[in-house]
Amino acid sequence: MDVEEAVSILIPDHAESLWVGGMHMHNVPMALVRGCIRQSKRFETLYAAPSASLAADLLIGAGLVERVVVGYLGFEHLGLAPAFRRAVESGAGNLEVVEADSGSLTLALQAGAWGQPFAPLPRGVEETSLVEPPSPFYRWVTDPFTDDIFLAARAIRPSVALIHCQQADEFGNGVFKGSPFTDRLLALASDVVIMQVEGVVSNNQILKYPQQTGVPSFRVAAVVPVTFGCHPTSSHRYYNYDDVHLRLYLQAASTVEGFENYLAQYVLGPEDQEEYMRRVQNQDWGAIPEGGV
Amino acid sequence: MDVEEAVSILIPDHAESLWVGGMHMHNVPMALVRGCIRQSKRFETLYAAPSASLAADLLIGAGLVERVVVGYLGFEHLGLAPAFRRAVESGAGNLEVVEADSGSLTLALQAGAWGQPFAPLPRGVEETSLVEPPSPFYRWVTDPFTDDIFLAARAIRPSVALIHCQQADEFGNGVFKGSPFTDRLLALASDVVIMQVEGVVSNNQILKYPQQTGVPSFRVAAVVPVTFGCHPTSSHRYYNYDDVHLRLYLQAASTVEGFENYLAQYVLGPEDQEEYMRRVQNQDWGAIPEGGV
Amino acid sequence: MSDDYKPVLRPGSDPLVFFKYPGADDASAIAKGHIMAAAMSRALHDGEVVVMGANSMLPLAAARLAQLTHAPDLTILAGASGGVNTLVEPLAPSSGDYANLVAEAVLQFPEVLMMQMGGRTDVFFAGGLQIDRRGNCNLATIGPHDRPELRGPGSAGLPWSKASRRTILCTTAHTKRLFVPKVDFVSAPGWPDGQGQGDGPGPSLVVTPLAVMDFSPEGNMRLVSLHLGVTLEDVKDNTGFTLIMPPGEVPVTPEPTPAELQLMRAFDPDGLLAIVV
Amino acid sequence: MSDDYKPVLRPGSDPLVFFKYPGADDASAIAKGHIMAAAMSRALHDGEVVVMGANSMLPLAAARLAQLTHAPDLTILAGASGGVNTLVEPLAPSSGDYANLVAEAVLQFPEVLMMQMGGRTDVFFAGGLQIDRRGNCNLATIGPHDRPELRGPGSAGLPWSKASRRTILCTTAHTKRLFVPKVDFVSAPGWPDGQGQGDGPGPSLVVTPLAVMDFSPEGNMRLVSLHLGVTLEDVKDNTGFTLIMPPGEVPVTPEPTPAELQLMRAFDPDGLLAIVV
Repeated sequence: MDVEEAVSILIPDHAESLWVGGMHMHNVPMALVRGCIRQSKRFETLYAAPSASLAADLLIGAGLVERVVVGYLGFEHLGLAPAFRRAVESGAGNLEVVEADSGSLTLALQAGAWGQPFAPLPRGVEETSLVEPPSPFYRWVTDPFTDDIFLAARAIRPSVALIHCQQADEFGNGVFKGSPFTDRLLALASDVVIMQVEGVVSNNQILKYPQQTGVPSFRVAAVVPVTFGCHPTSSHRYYNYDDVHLRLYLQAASTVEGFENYLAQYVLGPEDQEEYMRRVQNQDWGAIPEGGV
Repeated sequence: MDVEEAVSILIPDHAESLWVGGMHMHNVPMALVRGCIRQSKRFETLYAAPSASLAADLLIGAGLVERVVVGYLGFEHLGLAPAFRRAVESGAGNLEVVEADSGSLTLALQAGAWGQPFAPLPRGVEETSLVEPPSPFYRWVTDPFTDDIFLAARAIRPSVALIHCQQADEFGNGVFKGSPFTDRLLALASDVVIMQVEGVVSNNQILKYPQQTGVPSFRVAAVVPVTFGCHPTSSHRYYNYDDVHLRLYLQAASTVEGFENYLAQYVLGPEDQEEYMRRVQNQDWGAIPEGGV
Repeated sequence: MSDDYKPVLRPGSDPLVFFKYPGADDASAIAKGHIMAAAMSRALHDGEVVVMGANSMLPLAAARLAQLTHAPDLTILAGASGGVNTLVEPLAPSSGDYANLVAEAVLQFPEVLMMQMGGRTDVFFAGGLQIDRRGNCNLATIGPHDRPELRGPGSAGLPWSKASRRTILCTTAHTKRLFVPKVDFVSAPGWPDGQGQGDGPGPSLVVTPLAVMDFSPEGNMRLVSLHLGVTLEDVKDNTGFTLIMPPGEVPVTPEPTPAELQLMRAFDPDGLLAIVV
Repeated sequence: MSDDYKPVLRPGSDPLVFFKYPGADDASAIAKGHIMAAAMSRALHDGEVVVMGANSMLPLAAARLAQLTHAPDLTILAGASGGVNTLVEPLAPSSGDYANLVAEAVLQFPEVLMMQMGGRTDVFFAGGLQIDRRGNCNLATIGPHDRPELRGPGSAGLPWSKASRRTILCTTAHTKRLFVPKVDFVSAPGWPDGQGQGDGPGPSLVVTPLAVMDFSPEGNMRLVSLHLGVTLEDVKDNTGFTLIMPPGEVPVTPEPTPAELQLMRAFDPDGLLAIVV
């Protein structure tokens, strides 16, 4: 299945929730994310965890997210998330921010996968500002064995998960050639899983090394092969992140106009990945800023 | 470290709780279990889950277990657990049985690993006899997000875990050549982890394939190399279970005298694994019963 | 130390040696195991996800047969081993056997439970020491729970049966001791009062060495067909409660087709299906 | 498609190109990055388990240096990538870099959190947009939370800092904007009233481009040493609250030994430690 088809068939125009795989600037299925933006898919809730970056920032900047639950949304050593910043600091667009943390969000995802109603949390969040004033993400629960009270997070079963594996067979048995990050759990927990891959391998290859299968096919609704599909983030063992392009994005997106230009040039403009990569490679190097963020 | 040393140094004479790795008649670190029995280590609580077999039955038969929390304790197609049966059906030995299930026990173990106080359970146990009359294992908890009530299990952090990996380096980076069963989680959750292995590989070998490391060394207190150490259970890819010996055990252990004879012959008698294997190989084949259990 | 898989420790050992009986060597015969596997196979639909636990040689054979015939997109989660879509090369008696890892993926066992308890499977296979007319299964204790006459292995994954869309019960015996009016302990819940087949998750099929049964809309066990050579009396004499009868004459359970038999013999070269019952 | 790792997509790209400044090429100089990594390295003990999250190049260098010198049995959990005991070959700027998987094991990220939150680590590394005198860290928002002046990335794994026996705070800047009297939002809790160094889990060390600090028994940040060439005035002028002063003259942070420098340069062939601050 190609990007447009997978996004069109498998993601409703107004989906309940989205969780994008990968972490920081690694293994993020960007071709699928750009496809969602091209098709104006709206998401009631976006989970930005354990560490979201470009995918979340683009979706928020494009106005396709109503509520973001934040564990971490930034660009690590490269800087903060410009569209997210602007949405929150300006208040424009009415983005609802639910302040949370990456540990609780991951536990909530795991609870969702098991069919548990909620996840009691270890001690930790009590001493932070996350519960004062209370975030809707956390509630107190009484341990029925000790009568002590603990914080808890509601279980999460994302209605849509986008993940990246370096390889998969045509059925969706996916292989992480590098880190699995949180994406095996994500695939086990979510209702609809779309898997973007760099290359398709034979089922025989999968059967040879079943212990290396990171995502079993029965959890995967579609396999979407896209070469350099994670660009400008990395695909472990295939290519590193493109810091030049990321830097270009961070600078461009620091203004509304720059963000819209970026969107037109690299997301809405290119009708497919080939055209996207052509534009990336023809990028105006003179326009690349010298300084940091 | 050898079996006697690891058991002697790392396991207190009266330990709080024990969870033995492997599943059914596979990957059970029997040499370590026999070592525990030889040294008369007592365990306040034994977790028999997800599927316990010979290790649990021997420990119970030897009178070293005060309380057993049962998910599954049997021999699959080979039959029921004779020493466990006798202890419960006769009431001799005052074995306390806590009736539970393998799913809740595994969730409880996972909760322990995360530092969660308890694990709320999906719907399921409500309709069973496990909660009527109430088992101390389950309690009702109110979901703070919906006010619905759910059953819950208290988190488990075993004080001692015995596991088997086919290979490990000297530091305890262990590799499962076949199924990991529940043993990666078990190693992450438990206070003291003793790892029995078939063979020791170099740290370089581990560094070559880090994705294949099933148990990271920082969770492992001791690596104990024992050839054929899982006998009579299997070690995936090294040897299958010895159904002849298991059948011998099941028949012998069906009486107190037979169990004591087995213990003397195969557990207390042999001072080490070499002597144990000699006795196994010199086993009187004429004594092997023809029928089933 | 070699990495080669040594299927048995020494020549005298054979995983199923003590199950062996004369009929095992008769390759031409259609055994109960074949009939049962084929019957369960036909109850599985393409695209479904099935999960099984301990002692599941027959369900595993059924699921693999379904994959090889009408349900190529069936997913098999072979519990204990964690093998996903094992090729069953060959069929092995223990659910945790390494043979089950000739597969597309290997789940950690907690992940198998996660998929089952989290409701990501369609069919769960169960059994028990006792099964009653409502489809309740008991794998824990017979007699008073505090001092039972028979201490079974425990409830294992049975309490989560209704997290799957339906449950198929499979037993290698059909006796009054096993099919009782009411189980002494509920490990897997059957149909509660007022519910029955069609009312959401619950037991949907029972396959034994004598017959195939399902449940009425009122939730009582109902005879569907008798295996070849089995009489209605055989079933009645060996069932501890009154089964609901189908209208008209009770049909014979369809025998495996020659193609099905050939497939089963191909993934079961040791003939275990011929001797398991 | 080749499996070879392509470290950069095209020749013009370099993960740290925009950090580069003239000093990066001077291999003989001891840079702030070296001093900071060495200072943190000495605070790690043999046998400990350390865990780190985003933006942890300096902590990773410190931990690897400790392993290569006085703490061979230190365990490094390199968050994001999940690498356990990465050889740091070479040091990379992103915590999720594939370079961190030249390691002894790879944990799924949920397992890294499990070990951290489950209390199986000794040292956690943290930082923030703001750090205050009690060691509270803020990675969420500056200004009113509902309409902040600066929206940061979020609290990430910081709320679980006290699940580790102690926390080391590391920053690549030392300014009044960062070191504030009181954080606007607590992502990682510092010392509550009435507690301080020695009272169980909490922040134990602060390492910045200017100085090393710890906390008093009352839980207030205390100057330990000044890096070479840094004056007390530099620190005071760039700290938004009054630091507790050590008795007598403030010592100079020990510089890395030649052996330590050689080791750092060996696992950091690109000289990132020379340019990170």
